[in-house]
Amino acid sequence: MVDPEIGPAVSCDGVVMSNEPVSSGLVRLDLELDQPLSFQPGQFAMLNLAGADPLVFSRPFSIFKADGRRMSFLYRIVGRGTRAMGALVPGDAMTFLGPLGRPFPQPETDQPVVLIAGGVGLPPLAAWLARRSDHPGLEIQAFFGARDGADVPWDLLDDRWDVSVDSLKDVPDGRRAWKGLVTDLAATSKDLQDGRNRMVLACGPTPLLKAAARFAEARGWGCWLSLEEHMGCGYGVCKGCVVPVLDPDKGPEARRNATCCQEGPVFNAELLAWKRPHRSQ
Amino acid sequence: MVDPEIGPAVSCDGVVMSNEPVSSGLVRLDLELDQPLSFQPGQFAMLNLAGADPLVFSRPFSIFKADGRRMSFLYRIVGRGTRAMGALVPGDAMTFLGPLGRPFPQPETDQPVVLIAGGVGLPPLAAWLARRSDHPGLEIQAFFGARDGADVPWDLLDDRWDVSVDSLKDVPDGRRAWKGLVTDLAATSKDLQDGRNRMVLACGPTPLLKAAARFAEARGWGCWLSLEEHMGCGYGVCKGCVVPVLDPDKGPEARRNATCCQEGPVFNAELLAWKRPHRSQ
Amino acid sequence: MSLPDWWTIDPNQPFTLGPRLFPGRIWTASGCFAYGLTGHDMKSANFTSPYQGLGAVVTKTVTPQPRAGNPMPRLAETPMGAINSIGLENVGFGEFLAETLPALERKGVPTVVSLAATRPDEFGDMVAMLHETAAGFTHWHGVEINLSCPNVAEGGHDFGRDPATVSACVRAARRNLPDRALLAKLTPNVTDIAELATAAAEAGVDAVSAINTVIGLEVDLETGRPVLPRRFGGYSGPAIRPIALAKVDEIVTRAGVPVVAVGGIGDFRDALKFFALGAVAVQVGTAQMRDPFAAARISRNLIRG
Amino acid sequence: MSLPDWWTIDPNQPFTLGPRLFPGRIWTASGCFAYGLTGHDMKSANFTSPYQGLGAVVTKTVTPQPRAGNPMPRLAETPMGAINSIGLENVGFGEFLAETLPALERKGVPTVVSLAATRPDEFGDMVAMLHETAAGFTHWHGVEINLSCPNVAEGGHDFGRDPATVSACVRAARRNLPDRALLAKLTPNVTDIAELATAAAEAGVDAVSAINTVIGLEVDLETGRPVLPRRFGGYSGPAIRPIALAKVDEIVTRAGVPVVAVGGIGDFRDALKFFALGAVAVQVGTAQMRDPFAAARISRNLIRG
Ligand SMILES: Cc1cc2nc3c(=O)[nH]c(=O)nc-3n(C[C@H](O)[C@H](O)[C@H](O)COP(=O)(O)OP(=O)(O)OC[C@H]3O[C@@H](n4cnc5c(N)ncnc54)[C@H](O)[C@@H]3O)c2cc1C
Ligand SMILES: Cc1cc2nc3c(=O)[nH]c(=O)nc-3n(C[C@H](O)[C@H](O)[C@H](O)COP(=O)(O)OP(=O)(O)OC[C@H]3O[C@@H](n4cnc5c(N)ncnc54)[C@H](O)[C@@H]3O)c2cc1C
Ligand SMILES: Cc1cc2nc3c(=O)[nH]c(=O)nc-3n(C[C@H](O)[C@H](O)[C@H](O)COP(=O)(O)O)c2cc1C
Ligand SMILES: Cc1cc2nc3c(=O)[nH]c(=O)nc-3n(C[C@H](O)[C@H](O)[C@H](O)COP(=O)(O)O)c2cc1C
Ligand code: FES
Ligand code: FES
Repeated sequence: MVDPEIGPAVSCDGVVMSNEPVSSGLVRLDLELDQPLSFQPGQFAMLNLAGADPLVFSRPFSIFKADGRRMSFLYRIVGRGTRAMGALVPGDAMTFLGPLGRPFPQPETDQPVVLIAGGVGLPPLAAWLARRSDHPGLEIQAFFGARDGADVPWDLLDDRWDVSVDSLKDVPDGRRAWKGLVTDLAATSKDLQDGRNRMVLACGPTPLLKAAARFAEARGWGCWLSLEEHMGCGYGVCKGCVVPVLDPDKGPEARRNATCCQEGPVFNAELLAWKRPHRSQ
Repeated sequence: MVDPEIGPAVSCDGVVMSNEPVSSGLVRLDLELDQPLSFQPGQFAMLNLAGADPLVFSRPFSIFKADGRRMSFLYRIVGRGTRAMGALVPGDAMTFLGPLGRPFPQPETDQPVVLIAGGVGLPPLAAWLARRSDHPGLEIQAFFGARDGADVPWDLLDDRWDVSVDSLKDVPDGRRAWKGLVTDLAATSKDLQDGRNRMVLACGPTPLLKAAARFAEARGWGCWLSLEEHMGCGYGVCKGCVVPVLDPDKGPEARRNATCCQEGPVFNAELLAWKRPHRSQ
Repeated sequence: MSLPDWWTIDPNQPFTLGPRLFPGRIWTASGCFAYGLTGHDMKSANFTSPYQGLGAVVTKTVTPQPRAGNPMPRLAETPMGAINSIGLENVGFGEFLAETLPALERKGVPTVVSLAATRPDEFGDMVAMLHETAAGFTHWHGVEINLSCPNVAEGGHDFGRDPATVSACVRAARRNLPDRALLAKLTPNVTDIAELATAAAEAGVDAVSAINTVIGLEVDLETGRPVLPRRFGGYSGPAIRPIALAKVDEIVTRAGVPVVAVGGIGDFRDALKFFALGAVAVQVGTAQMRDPFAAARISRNLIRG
Repeated sequence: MSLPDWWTIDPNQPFTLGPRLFPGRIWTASGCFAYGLTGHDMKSANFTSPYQGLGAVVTKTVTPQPRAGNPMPRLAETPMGAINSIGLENVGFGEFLAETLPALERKGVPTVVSLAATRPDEFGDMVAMLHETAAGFTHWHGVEINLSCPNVAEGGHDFGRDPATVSACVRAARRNLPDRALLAKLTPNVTDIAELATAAAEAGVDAVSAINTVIGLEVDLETGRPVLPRRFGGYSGPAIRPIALAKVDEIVTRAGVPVVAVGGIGDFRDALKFFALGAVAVQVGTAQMRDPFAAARISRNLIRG
């Protein structure tokens, strides 16, 4: 796998073009930025309300799509900031800083890839998948987990995605969903039993990431995870988002703090010091 | 003159029914309260944004009209709070506390009355005038001052109002405006030269109030003024809105603090200790 | 709107503070609800009155002599706070004792009398007169001595910052107040508020109230001058809540005296944060100015139902 | 967007602070713009870079040894402020001197180095090494000694609260810093900040920076526990601006030492309020975290014409 080139982040303004639910739990926000921007799947942007009283901290959101000046996000309303975002209407202004962070790697060979996304972990992996459509030879299995059928943005998922749900409620006619954890769906998938060495890319809540890492490790597969850490700045200046990682240069037991916003949010699962928690000084 | 009965103030919620400009500088806000309320002209309400982060202090606005649960205000956008109000759309929620304060008095005899309103001083006097329409014997002269022709809410003023403007700009066809201060318009009005003893009621910026008081005093007429003081609570608990008034019971030189929100906003001009400023302790 | 699992208290259950049983844990703060009488003119479809569910009204601070207070403007608003410089305008202890407190008793308002003075013996004298005159009152529950008003010119600035002064004032008041709760209201404008709380505890308070306003200043952009004629004022409201939480935590963990918490409480969630740290009751200040039913609403919302 | 009449300064006009000429009066604050290098990856259509119009970047505070900082979470947001408990995570003075400062010099970033230590002699030693190693640097303008970090466990809490300590640290640094500006960053968490400023002035600083964060606490409603593992953190952002204005005013009027103001500055209006009180320069902290161009924007908006 190779790390894609990442360019500078841009600070600019955006105007809300649309801000509509795509499922019971997900809202799609389309911004028109004041300049065209490209991104690498896995990168995120810091968004904020424009005007006299913005949120003290901007909020990180994975970039779902970009097309010229149009940039799209999928988000879930969870707290004060996303609640305020939910009230935005077309024409409202926002501030944007991005693209930020290191993206998911791109395979250089034809090593097959497994995508595991949970809830709002969908956008970066959907973006990754969309980017591979010009690369038809690559074998990709994509798994998406949601709360129930209503929580799944069916229209945004092409048929390459296998869907799992915590509860089988509200699955629309003509759609298929498996009941259980998305990592269990992947683990039981027949397509992954052929013994080939695969690459796992995952994004979602921490329990999902840990399960995905175990899933990959059990098979000896490489694994990249996009972490969700609380962020202050999103561009590496505050040290508010650190993740303890191994520091192999300094020895097998050595740990250091990596900034999730700059060295991540996508980390090689092998480097994460999850198992033995890092002690602060 | 008699003081009208004033009842208790009510704390309730309101929903914005409309919030539209009625002139270049004035916006009319119509709220539907969750209960019907009546008021006396000159009384005001404390309004605030509903939701998680209201303004720390509610803002005082004179009541312009009330009809069942519908209550109307006219306001000018001047700062943070009124700017936020300007962004409200039908369906938005507000909080309401009112009616508050002492209203303009009502004449008991047929003593003629002069109304002098400037800018956002219009609502209480327009309300007062509307309330007198069932009292046709009373002679009322009404003067309204605005910045220019565009600033005048022509459609809200019946033809009893004489209009003055600082600049003759933008006076619509078929409308009449006099260039100069509204108090000078009153002073030069032929209708007021008949030597009868009149009563002056005024509302507007402080310079207008002072001029109105001088105008009345020069003629030996009684005068009631609605003062605009910055307010914290609007219901008499914070002492943030005090106005020094004479305290004749305690002697000719005695002063005391009156709360503008509770003993006012309408004061008898004779009681105001404007000339010799009150010394704080 | 749901209450967290750890919350098990009924805020309307009477609780003991020193020698008194208070009818509840949600109070209004001094200076933000006048003398506690004005609320009777206020109506709401949701409450019988602003007093519904109130544990106590802490009166506006009363001084030995009447005070006219500071010049206007007395208030400045910031995006999440207020800065006031009222200057302790009040009717004076004489009129308060003769008229206000009896009226509160008649209306059945649970009352804590806030007192300020410049010398310990003045506190002692006022408390003695209260004790004498209001001995039979059933709704008068306590005295809060205000050791912390940053707005008063005559030395008030530094008055309550010295543990020895706190101690002397508390002792003087406690001596004459055998059967009502005695609270000391502490200033946050010190290096170590726990030290003041400890001094107050040792001198015999039943609880400390924390915090009074934080010294703040606002500038008028047009003129480049402070908005308030006295330059500084007392900063209150949501913006100071994290500071109040920190100060309350310091007192609870280091001074071991019951704390009545005040500072930026506007809704039941805010109140819960202070209870979580161990406050025994809370006071609602700036939010009560905005909404006469703020404390009543908090009280109701804290009842498990 | 219009500037008030009393504003006559050009923020991009060089000005003197002690032995140095600074290129401008709008700086970034320590800890909110890392070491001042990250900004080079940021673009905007309106600015050549985040450094446009900046008078100085104050680096993240550097300590004698590297520090891993505090456990996560390190940040809590309140409606108008932030509470941080980063715990002075930094690369350590050795790496800073060998790599970071030379990189800043190469990039031409006007730099003030923020230093923290637990003993006066450590300040003296670090400053001496800076003086030796970076003597020829043209963009290194000064040192800010951080006497006020409320997040550090080992006694840091009380460190800068004592005028004698302030004095000793300033003296130790000043002795070894003949030709760069020396600033002392003061804690607001004291009864009398002007006393600290006076001590710093007498010990030889060229200016004081005020204020560092205010001690604050936020509670997690679900658990009833403080959000930050260390309970307390440093409160910053718009909510503390009235407090910073008050503290700056106290220093300006009572201590007579130049003040570099910091606390809740997010736009040019906020900056003007501090200049109105007499600040010689301002620093942008929390707002710079939200927007890498915040300080550059303020600088531009303060230019007349
Ligand atoms: C790299 C990255 C990409 C993300 N992409 C998406 C996405 O595409 N769609 C989406 O819905 N969400 C995404 N999130 C999570 C999103 O940032 C949070 O849901 C959001 O910040 C919550 O803000 P709030 O004010 O509504 O919540 P509150 O809980 O009120 O926020 C309070 C504070 O906590 C922080 N915070 C709260 N929850 C999270 C969280 N899960 N992760 C990080 N910080 C949090 C907020 O930023 C804020 O500082 C992403 C997070 C990261 C780090
Ligand atoms: C009894 C009374 C009746 C009023 N009736 C009306 C009315 O009908 N229509 C109308 O447009 N305005 C009226 N006003 C003025 C109105 O209250 C202010 O314009 C409004 O508070 C400004 O708020 P802001 O946040 O936009 O301004 P800001 O200047 O940002 O407000 C900051 C603070 O100053 C106070 N303040 C600012 N200007 C005034 C002012 N002129 N009077 C009192 N307080 C002020 C605000 O309440 C707030 O506390 C009335 C004022 C009073 C006292
Ligand atoms: C307008 C106003 C007047 C106040 N007057 C007093 C007072 O007289 N005595 C006192 O002890 N505290 C007084 N306070 C302080 C409050 O009681 C309270 O301690 C402080 O405002 C913090 O709480 P809050 O954020 O809920 O307002 C006053 C506060 C305000 C805003
Ligand atoms: C995340 C964060 C980290 C900080 N780190 C430091 C630091 O290392 N050294 C220091 O002197 N101040 C530090 N500060 C304090 C700021 O420099 C500044 O004094 C304070 O935040 C008030 O300014 P503001 O409101 O503009 O942020 C930090 C502040 C924040 C928010
Ligand atoms: S969020 Fe500030 S360093 Fe990562
Ligand atoms: S505004 Fe509070 S007493 Fe009048």
